[in-house]
Amino acid sequence: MTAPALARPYRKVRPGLWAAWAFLALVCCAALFPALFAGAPDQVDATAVLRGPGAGHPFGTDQLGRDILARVVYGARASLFVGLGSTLLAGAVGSAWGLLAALGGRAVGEAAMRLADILLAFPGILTALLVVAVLGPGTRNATLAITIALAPGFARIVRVQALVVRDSAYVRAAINLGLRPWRILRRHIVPNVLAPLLILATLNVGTAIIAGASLSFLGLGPRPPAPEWGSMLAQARNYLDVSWTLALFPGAAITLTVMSATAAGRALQARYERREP
Amino acid sequence: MTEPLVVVDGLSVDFTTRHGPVRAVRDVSLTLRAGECLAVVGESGSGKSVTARTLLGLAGQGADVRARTLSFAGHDLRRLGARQWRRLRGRQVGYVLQDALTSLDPLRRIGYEVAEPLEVHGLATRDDLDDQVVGLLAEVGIPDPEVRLLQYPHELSGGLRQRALIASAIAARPRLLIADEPTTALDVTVQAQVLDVLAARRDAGTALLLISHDLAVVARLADHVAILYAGTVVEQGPAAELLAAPAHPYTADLLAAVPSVEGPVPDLSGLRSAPAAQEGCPYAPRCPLADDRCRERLPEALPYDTGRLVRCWYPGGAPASVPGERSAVPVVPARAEPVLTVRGLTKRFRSPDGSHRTAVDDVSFDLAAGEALGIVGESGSGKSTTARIVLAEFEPDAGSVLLHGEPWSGLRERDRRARRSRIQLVDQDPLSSFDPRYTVEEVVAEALPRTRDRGERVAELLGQVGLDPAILRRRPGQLSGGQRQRVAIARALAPGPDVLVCDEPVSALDVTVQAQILTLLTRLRRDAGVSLLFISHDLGVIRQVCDRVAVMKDGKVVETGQVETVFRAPQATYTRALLAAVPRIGPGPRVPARPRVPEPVPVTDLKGPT
Amino acid sequence: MPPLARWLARRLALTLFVLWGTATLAFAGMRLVPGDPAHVIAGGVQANATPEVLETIRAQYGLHDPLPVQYAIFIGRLVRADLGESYQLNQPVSTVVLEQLGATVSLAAGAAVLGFTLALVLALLTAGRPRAGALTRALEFCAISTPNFWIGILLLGAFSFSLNWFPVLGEDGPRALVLPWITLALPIAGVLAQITREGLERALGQPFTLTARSRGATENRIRLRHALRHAALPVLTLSGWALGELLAGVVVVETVFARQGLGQVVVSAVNGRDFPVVTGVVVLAALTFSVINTGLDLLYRVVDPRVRQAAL
Amino acid sequence: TRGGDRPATQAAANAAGAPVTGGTLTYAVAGTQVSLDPAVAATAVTGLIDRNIFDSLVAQTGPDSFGPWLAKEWKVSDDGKVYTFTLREGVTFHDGTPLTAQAVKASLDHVVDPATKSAYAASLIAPYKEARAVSDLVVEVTLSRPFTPFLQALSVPYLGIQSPAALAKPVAEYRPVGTGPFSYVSWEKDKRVTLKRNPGYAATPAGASHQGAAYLDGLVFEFVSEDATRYGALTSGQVQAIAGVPPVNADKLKALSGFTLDTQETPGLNYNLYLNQTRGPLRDVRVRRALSASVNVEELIRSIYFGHYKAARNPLSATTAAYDVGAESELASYNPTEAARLLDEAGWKEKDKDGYRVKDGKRLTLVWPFWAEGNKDQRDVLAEGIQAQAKLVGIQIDRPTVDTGAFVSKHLIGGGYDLIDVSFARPTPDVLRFAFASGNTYAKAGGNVALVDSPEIDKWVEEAAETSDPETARRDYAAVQKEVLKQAYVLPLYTPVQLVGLSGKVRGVTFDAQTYPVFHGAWLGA
Ligand SMILES: Nc1ncnc2c1ncn2[C@@H]1O[C@H](COP(=O)(O)OP(=O)(O)OP(=O)(O)O)[C@@H](O)[C@H]1O
Ligand SMILES: Nc1ncnc2c1ncn2[C@@H]1O[C@H](COP(=O)(O)OP(=O)(O)OP(=O)(O)O)[C@@H](O)[C@H]1O
Ligand SMILES: [Mg+2]
Ligand SMILES: [Mg+2]
Ligand code: NI
Repeated sequence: MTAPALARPYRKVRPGLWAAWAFLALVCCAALFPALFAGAPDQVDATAVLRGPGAGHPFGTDQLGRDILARVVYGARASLFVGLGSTLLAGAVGSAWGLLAALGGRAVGEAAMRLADILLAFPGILTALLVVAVLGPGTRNATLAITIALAPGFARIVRVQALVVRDSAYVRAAINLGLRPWRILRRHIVPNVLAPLLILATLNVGTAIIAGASLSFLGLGPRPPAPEWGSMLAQARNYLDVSWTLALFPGAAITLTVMSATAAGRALQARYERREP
Repeated sequence: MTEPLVVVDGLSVDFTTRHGPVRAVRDVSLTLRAGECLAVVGESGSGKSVTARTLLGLAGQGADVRARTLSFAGHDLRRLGARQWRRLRGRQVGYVLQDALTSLDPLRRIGYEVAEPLEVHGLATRDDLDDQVVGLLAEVGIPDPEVRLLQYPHELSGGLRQRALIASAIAARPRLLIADEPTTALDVTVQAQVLDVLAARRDAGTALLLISHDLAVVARLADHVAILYAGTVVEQGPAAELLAAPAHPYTADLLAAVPSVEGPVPDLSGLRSAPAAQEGCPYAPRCPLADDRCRERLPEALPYDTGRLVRCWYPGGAPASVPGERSAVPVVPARAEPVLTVRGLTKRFRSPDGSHRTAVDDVSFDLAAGEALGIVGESGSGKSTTARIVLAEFEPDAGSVLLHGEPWSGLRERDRRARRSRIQLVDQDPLSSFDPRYTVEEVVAEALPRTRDRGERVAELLGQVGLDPAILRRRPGQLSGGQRQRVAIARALAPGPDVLVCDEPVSALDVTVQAQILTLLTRLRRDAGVSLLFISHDLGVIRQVCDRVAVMKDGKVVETGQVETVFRAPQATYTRALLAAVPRIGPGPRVPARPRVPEPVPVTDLKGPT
Repeated sequence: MPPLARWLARRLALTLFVLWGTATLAFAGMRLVPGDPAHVIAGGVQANATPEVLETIRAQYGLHDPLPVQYAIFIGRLVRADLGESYQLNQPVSTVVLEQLGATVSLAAGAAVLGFTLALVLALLTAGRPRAGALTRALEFCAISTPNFWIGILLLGAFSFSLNWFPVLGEDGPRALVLPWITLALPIAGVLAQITREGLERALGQPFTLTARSRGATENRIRLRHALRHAALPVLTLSGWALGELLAGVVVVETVFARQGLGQVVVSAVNGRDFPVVTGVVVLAALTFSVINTGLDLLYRVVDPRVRQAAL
Repeated sequence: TRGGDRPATQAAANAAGAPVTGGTLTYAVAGTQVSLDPAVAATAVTGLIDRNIFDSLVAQTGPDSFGPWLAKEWKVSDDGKVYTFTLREGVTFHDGTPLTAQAVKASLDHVVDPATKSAYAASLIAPYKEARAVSDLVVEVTLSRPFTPFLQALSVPYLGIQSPAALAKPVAEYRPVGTGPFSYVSWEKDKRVTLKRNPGYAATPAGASHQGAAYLDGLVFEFVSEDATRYGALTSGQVQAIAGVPPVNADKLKALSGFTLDTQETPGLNYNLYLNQTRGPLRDVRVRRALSASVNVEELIRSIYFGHYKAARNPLSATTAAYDVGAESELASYNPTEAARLLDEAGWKEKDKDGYRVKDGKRLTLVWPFWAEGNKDQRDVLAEGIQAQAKLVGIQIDRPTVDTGAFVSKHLIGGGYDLIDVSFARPTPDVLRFAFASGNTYAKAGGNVALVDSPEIDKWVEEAAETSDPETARRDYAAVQKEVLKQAYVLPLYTPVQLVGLSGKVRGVTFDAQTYPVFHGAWLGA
């Protein structure tokens, strides 16, 4: 009666996933309590410029003799702020937008989706660039810019999901039971739309972190001396020939964080999908 | 007798999975000769498909195949290399996968799919390929083969798709044809045609391995039958004898559970369901005869009667299920007020091409309190649409629905809401009608008013539908099909409805489970006094539950009347054709291939099976 | 084919609408910015233009007109495909864009080809083969998670500065394009490879694959003739996104490799508030994107017969 | 005044062997340009390129001396308002037009014509009133007031003499046509400008190391804004010379065999930080001096520029005429204790939780706008160092990023800043007037970004600009230097240096008074 269940290859619990969670936790701690991990990120030491890793400076020092470890640690905050902040905002805005488009009547829905079409008509970074152009650079504005770039995508997905849920058999069943629309919206539609969205959002944190770093690499994000991985890389470019640690550590921090966030998101997704029949 | 083409002896197949090993097939032995048909019958998950796929070397990933003998035309299949297997597949053994909907590549034209075995085995030149494919399509009774060749699977009806799949399987003229559930999900008339095509192959000398969960289907074609239960062949032997006098209790139950359109309606309240045992006889938990010996040790396959083998300590000991006359079905007092009055319902839908098609056309009927009205009809005849209008999921284009004599259709949803609880639905696919985040308890509780004793009510309802309260905390995804349907029924009963609309409630279930659900519905009707609007494409099922029946075709009701009257003396030609096509498990010789019947499937019918 | 024609007409309408929308948003955005564009036009900081010069400029560029008038003029020009004149470069925007288009297209197109090919080859080789897949999976994951400017910096440091294999600088010749191509291609190749592999594996687990196997088809035949088409569907769906990422990557990669191109134009225009250039590039990007997406959708309809009769 | 001493330093002192004719030299420069018309564009790159295309009327031959070039001699009227130039005979433009008095007049009129939208050149000759062709080869320029720096202005490429025929063409068809050693071939926007030798060149400026046509067949200016890339392009042999060798790589380049590094200190105003004395805490001279004393400029410059840039102690570069060594005694140089004391004294006693000083509940915060496009030479890094050091004494420095429009209108014109950083290369002490005279605020097209409003300074710079007595001028300029340091209107940072990287094959490159490399005498050796 059913198609032969060609079972998927058996997946082991991967230690990599644990490492990802651990690293994420570490990054979060660094963002919250940087002082636990390193000294001041802006302490200039003209006598120890561009040192390689060594005692006192495990990651070496930068062009002003600042401790790279400290800057990487303190940089976590900006990156997470941009990554998490824009994802959360975009998730919230996108959900409201998508739900409105799906359930808010024809005219509203059309208008909402066409606006999304416009914003999705060109790459996200370009949208973000434009927004930064209007608002000016900085951490907060970069976050807003990425939010605006991400939100229409979320809106579209939420809308599709909301339509699926709206037409699903279980919402039909709930209507049949005579439940009130508001209750159906609250108890069935919103939770079933948001659950997959949350996972999608987790997967998007990495994208947002990269986008944030790209913006500051282009000089449109947080400004030095505030430590930020993207702008550290931008400066490191001038010293490629002289000091490898300068480019290595912030870059590795981005990659590892994004990798961990994505791995965690995928693990959540896999769990969610497995829970589904 | 000729040399056997296929010899399987002591075949076991285990799978390694995340949840540990699965013993899909245990110690199965079969033989099959050219020109013969061996039917393998069993419920879902009994290992039918795995057995069949083993003969193609396609048991699946992580399969551990062991056998004392596994030979095809004298070749030891256990020693074949990948290349030799490929030469066997399609060329020597044709395989018709179950579910034609997904077994044809949806992105390729039918012609390509049919031609693939020819191409792979170099049996056709580029020039005559098309001719051969056209010939094959014609051979399996597909009209306009030149047109069909260029169509895609989704453009074909279920019956045509199934036949195309058969055409592909027989393209290279294999000596063995394996048909895995070739008629499941097809309407009875289409089903009959497909069986005819297979019969023709068998008569042409091809060995046929027919897999089914439906004994009635098997009865038409099989020379031999093997009954599979939990991976074990519990009984096998010549079809006629085996079906006439089942020796294994499982076979007996299986036979009894098949709803039939004639003869007495059996009382199935004694059927039990329980998971197969891992130790001893797998059927022991469900067997009325089981004792400690059964629970401890699985017997060897013992000869029984002439040429039969049975794996039972008490072969032939099963009590032939007592045919209780229709006493279970309450008879409705004639003067009962109609609960539901349906008058002149009409509903049109827009097709993607912009044209309109009438799904329901001037349908009228009454449903009295406590009555069960069945609606039958082939796929696409408008049964579900009617049900959904009755449920006020959408408005009819014309006509009206009255509930207790008061308007029900044509209202604002707000005005209807308070009376929503009067009509409830039980669907074919209960799983999708449960919020995936809800537990069984929450699903049922949602249907109840928010009172203090809600928890007790939930437990009570579950007891009423025969469910263990232990499943309260589970999610529907973790339940079996039968359990899910019981939860759905419990939820439908929760608000204390007057009418229960059942849209194909059992068509996705194994016969024994189906029988249990049908018994349950009958009992509920008696106990709770609800009326049933019961939709099914299976005439036997209708007969088991309903008092009256309405036969639908192309959106119209072509005939209504008391079930017994209609089935004994059908008036409409369509009803007669429908009844004639129903496969029967009768005594007597196997049916020879019938002359091909004219194609009833209109070319424009693009709808697949539900 | 009327349905197709109708579909195309709807797409065209949508494209025009999107173009209008992007242009309007860009207009609104750039006008929301504080700061007087006259200074930019006059030549920026060093110019230190006198009030008279500024006045001339304002008059010349219509900066005194009320916003609705400016907007009407702007849209009117746009309809005639006139993007106006750059504030900073004293050149028509179309000239600026066209001059740089070649460099950007060769960068993006090469990277797209490289990325898609890489993804396809990797996926075909490793789909359904967990052992072979493990390493590539890990590498893809790395590529996905790494911002491409860092990849660029690392490649530049290693292959140009240290090993001297590729020129550090150069507008001409494919040798100078190798590293930028790789930089751009790696992240999208990572994503696409994963999607392709997933699609292949899903297709390989479908009953029709089993049917094909039961006919004696070889593994290669099954992968190339059956599964690949199915894997192509999600890839097509994602291609629009991937190409968008690519174009976005161009902005960054051109900066890293100090290449000229539209990315540089847009970054400096954004920085310099060169409104006509920003608008021009944005409208161009929206147009390109709409065309690409329409093309992809058409392709989708070619690959998947099931959507052909479905409406837009 | 006339001078005769050898102006330009001879690069590639090892220019052994006889010059070879032929070959094309590619010079990678930072930044790009918007116009090739020197009268329009203000960028250094335009000046650099146009120097090879255009000759000037006079050549600057020393900090304060000028020699003949296209003008073979000149006279200044007693009131200093009328300049009469006699042109060389026989000079023709690249398009064949002969150099005449009319051509000079056309060129100068072109510069001041508002339609030209001159970004810089016009401001150099602000007192220009008119020019008159006295005869074919004699031109008379009248100024509205005496203006000593006029000759120097005329010597820069932005006031190069252009072919009147070329200027008569519509703007869209503009091609730079001059009389210089190279003529224009093509300009690929944002990529490169290609020039070729002017075989008939004879109008060499005073003090040129080489006479007659250039050795090089072609000269290509490649635009590469990325420091590291430009450097890589030189070392990998893709180009023969680059401007702006990143200081971090300079030592390595020197050590590399086959390459040479040429260092030129730029005259004019150093790279200075100007303190807006009209706003907020910086109105108080004690706070200004405290800020100045809080920054260890020496150490920062040494570590960021690896000793290749010199820390400045005077707003003027040491190579500028009238540079006053003694002025630096007035500088509030690095002394954190003193800085703290001054701040205490000024009332900024308390510190908040972040360690910044507060007065009346307000934090001691200074706004220093960051205009990204103007950033070069790792000045952003230097600023980070300054921020870090100011923080140590409790001064917060904010660096909001601003775009060009906002930078000009809100900050430069609107005065919405506390600190601003500028360098200004021009080999004349008159830059002091440009930078500190009250009438020269940015809004009035000047460079007084500290918004100094001091009658004394005004008096000194005016006198110096108008006097014909060099000694008076010197004294006045020295007074200005002392005063601005004493008042801490300005915090000198470093003297910009042209670090030109050359492949060993390149010989004979010289530098003019502006420290632009001159390729007239350059040639490619083996
Ligand atoms: N590739 C596989 N990996 C793991 N378990 C498998 C695999 N294929 C089949 N099984 C298991 O083997 C058992 C027998 O499966 P099979 O498909 O043969 O049942 P069936 O009798 O054909 O049932 P149905 O009527 O539902 O098709 C089932 O429990 C199934 O879950
Ligand atoms: N929402 C809809 N839009 C368009 N056509 C529809 C819609 N619902 C049903 N139809 C069409 O109406 C006809 C009747 O459908 P309906 O589902 O009522 O048939 P059915 O008798 O229940 O068939 P089955 O046995 O396959 O469930 C079919 O041809 C179907 O394609
Ligand atoms: Mg099966
Ligand atoms: Mg139906
Ligand atoms: Ni040095």
